[in-house]
Amino acid sequence: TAALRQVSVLYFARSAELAGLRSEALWVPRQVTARQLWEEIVKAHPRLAVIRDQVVFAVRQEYVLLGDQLLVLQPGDEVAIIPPISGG
Amino acid sequence: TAALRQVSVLYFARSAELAGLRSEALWVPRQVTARQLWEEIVKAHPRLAVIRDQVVFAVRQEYVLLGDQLLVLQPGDEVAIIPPISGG
Amino acid sequence: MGESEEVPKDFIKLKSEKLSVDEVSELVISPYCGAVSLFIGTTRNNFEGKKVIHLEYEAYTSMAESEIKKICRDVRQKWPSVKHIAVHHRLGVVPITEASVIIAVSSPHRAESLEAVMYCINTLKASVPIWKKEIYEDEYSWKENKECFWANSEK
Amino acid sequence: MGESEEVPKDFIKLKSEKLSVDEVSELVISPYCGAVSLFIGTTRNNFEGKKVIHLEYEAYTSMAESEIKKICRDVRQKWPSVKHIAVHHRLGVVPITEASVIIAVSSPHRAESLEAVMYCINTLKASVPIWKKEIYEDEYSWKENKECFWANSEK
Repeated sequence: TAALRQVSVLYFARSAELAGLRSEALWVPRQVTARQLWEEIVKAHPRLAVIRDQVVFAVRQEYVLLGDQLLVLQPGDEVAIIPPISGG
Repeated sequence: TAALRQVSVLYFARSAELAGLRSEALWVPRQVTARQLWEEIVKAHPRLAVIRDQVVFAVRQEYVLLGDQLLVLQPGDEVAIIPPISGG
Repeated sequence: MGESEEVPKDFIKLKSEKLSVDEVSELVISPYCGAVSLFIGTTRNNFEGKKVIHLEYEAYTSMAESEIKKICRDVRQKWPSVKHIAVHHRLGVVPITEASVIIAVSSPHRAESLEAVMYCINTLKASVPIWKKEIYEDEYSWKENKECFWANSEK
Repeated sequence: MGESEEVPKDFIKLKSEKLSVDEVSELVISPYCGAVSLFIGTTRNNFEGKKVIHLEYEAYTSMAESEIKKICRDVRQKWPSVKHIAVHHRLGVVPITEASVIIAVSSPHRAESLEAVMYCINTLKASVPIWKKEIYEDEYSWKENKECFWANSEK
């Protein structure tokens, strides 16, 4: 019965194509590892599973790998799905 | 009684200021070392003596140090006095 | 007339309009500097034999701007004499031969601005959340910078 | 659609009119290239605490052009993928903050054009017969590039 927080999930590039949207509000546990958060998001958008090994998060605009570190999320935090970048 | 050739001597930057002109025709030996040629030119323009250690020649637009190598000059050849460069 | 009279500035812009080399270079020119170095990334017409029609860029704009600001901060630590830095990146459709990114750096002497520009473009490719889609005649592909460490290792 | 379809070109110009960054970059942009690197040398307003009013450049024009051509040849040997090279140098009076030289190089990938531009400006300073007079409020001085090996060693 973990406390839930509503966060803003942003999708870009291939992840936006696979999820079929660019942003949404999701209820997620306040304390969650990056890997668990990814699994939550894949539950909502199963097609994202194919890029699992090729994405990182940006949480409050800082990069976070999909590992076991604990994310402490505040209401309204931005969590972005970041496929491999190709700017320049 | 070396054969003489008329060459075109060009002066640039500080050497033009010291010589008081930008170009002239000079009669010089057909075979002459670079150092001897410099002495000939200084005879014509004594104020050039002060930059002796800070110039090179360009003979037919190729750099030549003021050393003992022999220059073989053809009529009309360009000999330029090249003070330290500062382009860019 | 110390160098401090002109405060170093960062000019960062992501925009959908055509980029201007003149505009970006004017931003960084300074009477205290003898050198401006620039890098322009342009759109190539081919990729592995496939004809490229155009590129499309998208960005996580707010984070991209903050990552570019970090790059500027790093540049000023590494090359303290650098004066102004400008980074303009285009978004949306970019036709062939037009610029997708222009980076300009001014410094009193040239080595610093040249090295800083090289650092800026290398680091931008590794860390700024911007994505490029290459549009071919009957397909497209999301590109991945080789500098991006979480890209698929096979690429 | 091989890279050979566009012949590599050198654009060399010495002129008394104001230089244009847009013009020089347009000369080298190529649909076969993803990178253009540029260096702009600008006029500083001070030298060792003395206020600089403006600069005056003169050149041994024909030889300067042939020395710049040699630099272009060297660049193509060192970085065979380089496409176009442009070197514009201004002569006569150059006001503060205006460009005295602009060098631009295009290449398919960026490392080559960045390295080539650095090589071009370093070598130009060492080998191209062009002279700069710095005009102060009540005196002037002929400058000497530190890259010029026959300059006075005390400088």
